[in-house]
Amino acid sequence: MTLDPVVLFFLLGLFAALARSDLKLPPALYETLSVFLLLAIGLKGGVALAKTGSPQVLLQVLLVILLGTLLTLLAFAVLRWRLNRADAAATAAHYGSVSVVTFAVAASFLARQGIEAEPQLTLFLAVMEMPALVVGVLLARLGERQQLRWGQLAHEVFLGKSMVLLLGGLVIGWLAGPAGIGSLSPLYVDLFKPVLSLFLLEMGLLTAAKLGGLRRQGSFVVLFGLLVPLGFACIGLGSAYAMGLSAGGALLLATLCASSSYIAAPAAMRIAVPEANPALSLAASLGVTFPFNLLLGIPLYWMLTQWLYA
Amino acid sequence: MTLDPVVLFFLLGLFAALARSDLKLPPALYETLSVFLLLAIGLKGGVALAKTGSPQVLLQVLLVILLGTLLTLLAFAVLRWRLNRADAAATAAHYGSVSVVTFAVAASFLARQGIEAEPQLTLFLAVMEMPALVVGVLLARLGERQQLRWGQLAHEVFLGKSMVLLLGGLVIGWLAGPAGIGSLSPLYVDLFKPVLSLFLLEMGLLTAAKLGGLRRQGSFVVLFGLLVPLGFACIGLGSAYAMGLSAGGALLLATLCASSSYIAAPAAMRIAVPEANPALSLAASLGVTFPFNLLLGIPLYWMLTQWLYA
Amino acid sequence: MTLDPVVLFFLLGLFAALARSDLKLPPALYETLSVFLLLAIGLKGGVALAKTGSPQVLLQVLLVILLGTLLTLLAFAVLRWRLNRADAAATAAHYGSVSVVTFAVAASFLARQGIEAEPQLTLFLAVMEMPALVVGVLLARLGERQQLRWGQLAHEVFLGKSMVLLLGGLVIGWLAGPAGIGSLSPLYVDLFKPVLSLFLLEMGLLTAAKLGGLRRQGSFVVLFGLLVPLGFACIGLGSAYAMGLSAGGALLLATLCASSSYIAAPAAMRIAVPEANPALSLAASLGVTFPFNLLLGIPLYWMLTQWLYA
Amino acid sequence: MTFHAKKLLTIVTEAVLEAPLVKVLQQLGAHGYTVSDARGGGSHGVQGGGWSFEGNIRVDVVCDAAVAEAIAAHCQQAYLPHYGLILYVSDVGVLRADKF
Amino acid sequence: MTFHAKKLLTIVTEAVLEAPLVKVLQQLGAHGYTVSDARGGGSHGVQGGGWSFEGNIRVDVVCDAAVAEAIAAHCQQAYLPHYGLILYVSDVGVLRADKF
Amino acid sequence: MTFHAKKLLTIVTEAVLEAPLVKVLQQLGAHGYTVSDARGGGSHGVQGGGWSFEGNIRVDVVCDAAVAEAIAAHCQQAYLPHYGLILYVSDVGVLRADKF
Ligand SMILES: Nc1ncnc2c1ncn2[C@@H]1O[C@H](COP(=O)(O)O)[C@@H](O)[C@H]1O
Ligand SMILES: Nc1ncnc2c1ncn2[C@@H]1O[C@H](COP(=O)(O)O)[C@@H](O)[C@H]1O
Ligand SMILES: Nc1ncnc2c1ncn2[C@@H]1O[C@H](COP(=O)(O)O)[C@@H](O)[C@H]1O
Ligand code: NA
Ligand code: NA
Ligand code: NA
Repeated sequence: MTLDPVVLFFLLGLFAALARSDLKLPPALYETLSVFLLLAIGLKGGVALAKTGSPQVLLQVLLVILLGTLLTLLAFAVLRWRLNRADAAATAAHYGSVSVVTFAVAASFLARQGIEAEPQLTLFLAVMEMPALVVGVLLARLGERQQLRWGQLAHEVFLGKSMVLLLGGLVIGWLAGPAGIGSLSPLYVDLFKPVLSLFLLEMGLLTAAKLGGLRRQGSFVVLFGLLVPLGFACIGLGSAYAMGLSAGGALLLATLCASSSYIAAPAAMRIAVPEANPALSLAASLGVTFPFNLLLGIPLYWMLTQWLYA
Repeated sequence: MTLDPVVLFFLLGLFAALARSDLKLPPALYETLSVFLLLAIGLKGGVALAKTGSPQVLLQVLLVILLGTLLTLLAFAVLRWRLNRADAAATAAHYGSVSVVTFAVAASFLARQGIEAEPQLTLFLAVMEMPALVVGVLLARLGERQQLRWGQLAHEVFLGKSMVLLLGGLVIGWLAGPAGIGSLSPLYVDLFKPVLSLFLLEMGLLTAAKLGGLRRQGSFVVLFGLLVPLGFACIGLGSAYAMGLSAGGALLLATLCASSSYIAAPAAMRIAVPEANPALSLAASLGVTFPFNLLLGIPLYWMLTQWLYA
Repeated sequence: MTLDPVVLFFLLGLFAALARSDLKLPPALYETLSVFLLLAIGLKGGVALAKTGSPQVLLQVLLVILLGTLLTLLAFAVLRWRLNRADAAATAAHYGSVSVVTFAVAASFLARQGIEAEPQLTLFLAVMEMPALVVGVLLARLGERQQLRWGQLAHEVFLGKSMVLLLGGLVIGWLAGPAGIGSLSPLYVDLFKPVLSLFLLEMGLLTAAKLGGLRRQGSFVVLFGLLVPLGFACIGLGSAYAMGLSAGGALLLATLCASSSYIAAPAAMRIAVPEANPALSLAASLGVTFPFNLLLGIPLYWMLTQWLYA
Repeated sequence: MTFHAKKLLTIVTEAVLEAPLVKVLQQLGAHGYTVSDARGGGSHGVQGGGWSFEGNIRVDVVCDAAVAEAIAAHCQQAYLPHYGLILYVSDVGVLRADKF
Repeated sequence: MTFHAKKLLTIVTEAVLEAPLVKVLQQLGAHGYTVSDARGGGSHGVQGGGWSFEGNIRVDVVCDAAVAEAIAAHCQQAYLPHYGLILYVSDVGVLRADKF
Repeated sequence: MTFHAKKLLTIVTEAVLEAPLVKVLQQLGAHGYTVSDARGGGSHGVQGGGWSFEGNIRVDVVCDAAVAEAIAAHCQQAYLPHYGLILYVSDVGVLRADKF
């Protein structure tokens, strides 16, 4: 199967920045696109939930939160092998959390092949962003006398921008239902994929900027950034299978597990674990794992899914 | 009838800001959206006018300008009861003027029910923005020796951004007609409502910021912000009936009268009546009247309209 | 034939700025729109090339590069009559290069009449931007001892923002083909013309700002800005005819020759030929030639094309 | 390399004042000015800059002491009573004294 | 026109610190502050500002020498070890001494 | 809390010069720099900043007197003849003298 054209936009951005072109997108555009993506994903999930939601979803949500927590601990254990506590904790938080754009690309991958996924995956996306950040901070502070500012942390986690937009979109989509959302679909549905293409152009530019930092971080970080998503995807696949999700839902959950945060986690860790080196986690998450998932990971996880669900 | 989903976006913004989420839209997006809304409303009105405009419209425009002037004087009379001259004059200018977004939500309210309104309502929207500002400044300066800078005031009023975009859109729509505008409709028509949803998200954030200021202003301001739109809506309804407008047109004129400016008026008053407290007028206009109209006012005015036109 | 409505948006912007309205679009919007236009033009050309491209195109590209070089030399010769070397060289670079928006308006002009053009015109647009900049710098430095920073110049020329986006779009369109691009068309195809209308509104504002500078530059600049595009359009027409392009292709090549750069060239010349007066070239290019091409030039070149191809 | 002594006058105030302030600066003898967008807080509360007309601007003017005093006097009389505004002056050395 | 002697404290640091820093400034006795967006480079590498959380901010505070010292001491202890930050103080003259 | 005496060099110039200027600063011995966007007016007319390449930038460098002189000399020779540019120097006190 040929590459999804949205991935070509990512490569264009990557090329432009590596070749030191003066191409730059205005920061306001980046922020606008991410507000749009979050709302659109949320709305879509909400409409679908209104149609097919079942109480069983709540149990699944709890399982997924548990999954995010376990992945963070696992990542931390691996990272402690080579990194100090703060760096390992902050990086683990990135990998326990998720990347919205990677999720969107996987969803577009499914859509191209006409494969459906359960609507609650959007909910999983929303709830998997947060537990990792809490666990990361706990891991960094474990055994320290310094008291944690729990209130602030909880606030950041539950009321972070992406959480509010995703859950807000979900609720609006759920309340308004397919009929109510109809008149909004020229923007939130029809333009979803082309807007994603613009977003990926920007992601290419940003990824390239982090590739430079990779050299300074050494090969452990690169290996970690390549192997951990593979392992996490398998865990995600297994969990999806055990939870009884469809193949499409399994691919999305595997992608969520394999993906790593590059917005919410860096911002939260910079404040909560200042002694961690932000360049290190971001080089791994944005410089290695993000492009890997986009270019190779998603098709690979799909092959694994098909094999498992055959 | 269920809430229009665009109103849900307003509530989401309101919630996010009140819960102190870090959700923020870039200022450039806000400006872009407002340019878009003004142009789109203007174009739609212009195309409609080209089809059905009659010379009688000119007379109606004059009546509407008179109406705006009277409402400003009325608001001033009420406000002088408790406020000093400058504050009363500046606030009256806000309430004699209009809110484009409130108008857009009322138009979307009609569209959901398949009810038509006269195209000249767009023209009314454009011309009702300005007289109130002139009257407000006059009221503030009445009896003062200080000479008015008429030239500057007239310039601001006739060449203000929203005036230029609304009237410019009208003229373009009128010149190009339905055929010419056809190729522009994927943006200005199809995306109108979803873009309005984004705009209302931002308005929710901004409204919440003004709610804080309300406490300092006291209950008079709150009462004023709730009761005056009701009264003004009735005046607007009556005028619409007397002018022979349809029920749809009457709802829009009532909404125009009931709505208050929160962009053009604050900016103009800050320069022309600097001794007025800008926080006061904005708390009333944006913190009380805007959400009231959006959530309760428009459906209420529609009930009144139906009763009057039954 | 009536004016294309997108041109009315240009006139609206012009009017607003000349009347000193406070209408301003955020800079981030301007940058976003130009990224969009470049990508959309590139994608469209790439898809078309994938369908109908022929090896002969490569030869045509070489001819067009030659054409751009010759036009720059010609412009320089004319300008040296009155201007010093640096100013003449910098201005010649503007006129040897091209304007993407003028090209887009000409394409929209053809589309309105249902006339097709060869897909390689997009390629010509991309490759005509650069040679003029190199030639301009050479002309300015001719006979000087100072060594040229070739590396930097080549870098700017080949990796400039508009080059990367146009060629990147071409390659993506070419790789993905009509099927792959289908899901992106709600943005890049359907919204092309309405987005162009917003862009032209901004161009009207910017053009008006340059008209002020015209008075200081004198009548030579105005005459140059009016007559040179006419002459260059004729050269372009002739070349198109000789190259065997269709009438639609001929109009586009004539427009490319007649158009002058107002973004890439000013930025490059400010760095490479700092002793040239940037206000002079920009007043001619943006203040005279751009509006002339938009309002009169394109229809005129089309009349000439029809006469030549009759 | 000699630096000539001049005054640097900095004004932080509401964005709506940009146009009138810039006009006045020139009338009072400033040969140039630099403006940038800012946000901040003070006795008039927080100016978040979320909206174009709600933000602050920062205006810097390099000039003679006399011009600085004239501008300060004008701001004090015309703007301080009604607008959020602060103003401060410091000593700087410039390259070409004739420019300022 | 008399200008009263005050200190101008300028801090350039990472944008993520805006909220905590502004809170601390008020606690340490500053009566106001001005923030603007910036980019830059230093010992922590280049801060390009391409992303909202990657840019720098510049914070200016006009205050008494004692307040300036308190803020500087707090920054040195709380932020300097882990964040990219510079801080400098200069002498300025202000219009109304009571405001600062 | 002792503040060490350094120079603060401020340059306001055209945005196109950002990249070359930043390169030169480092070559001439500056250990860091801060850039922010600005608009303004002077002998070269108004720089409105409506367009990315039309605005101004403001560059601040904290450094030793010698480095400030070297940068000023370079600007005077390389940029002042052809570009809109102003430059001024003032005295500041910094926290850690070794950083600058
Ligand atoms: N002490 C201060 N230091 C720095 N900036 C200040 C100070 N006080 C006020 N400002 C700025 O000046 C604006 C107006 O001040 P104010 O009139 O006190 O509200 C504020 O929004 C701040 O940006
Ligand atoms: N010498 C300097 N002059 C001006 N700004 C500086 C200097 N050094 C650092 N900065 C600014 O302070 C930020 C943090 O500095 P650093 O901790 O050295 O990375 C940088 O990103 C610059 O914006
Ligand atoms: N006296 C001044 N005070 C503050 N900024 C100035 C002054 N003169 C010029 N500038 C700034 O420096 C830029 C270039 O100055 P000029 O070369 O005089 O056009 C202007 O656009 C202003 O931003
Ligand atoms: Na993950
Ligand atoms: Na009203
Ligand atoms: Na040309």
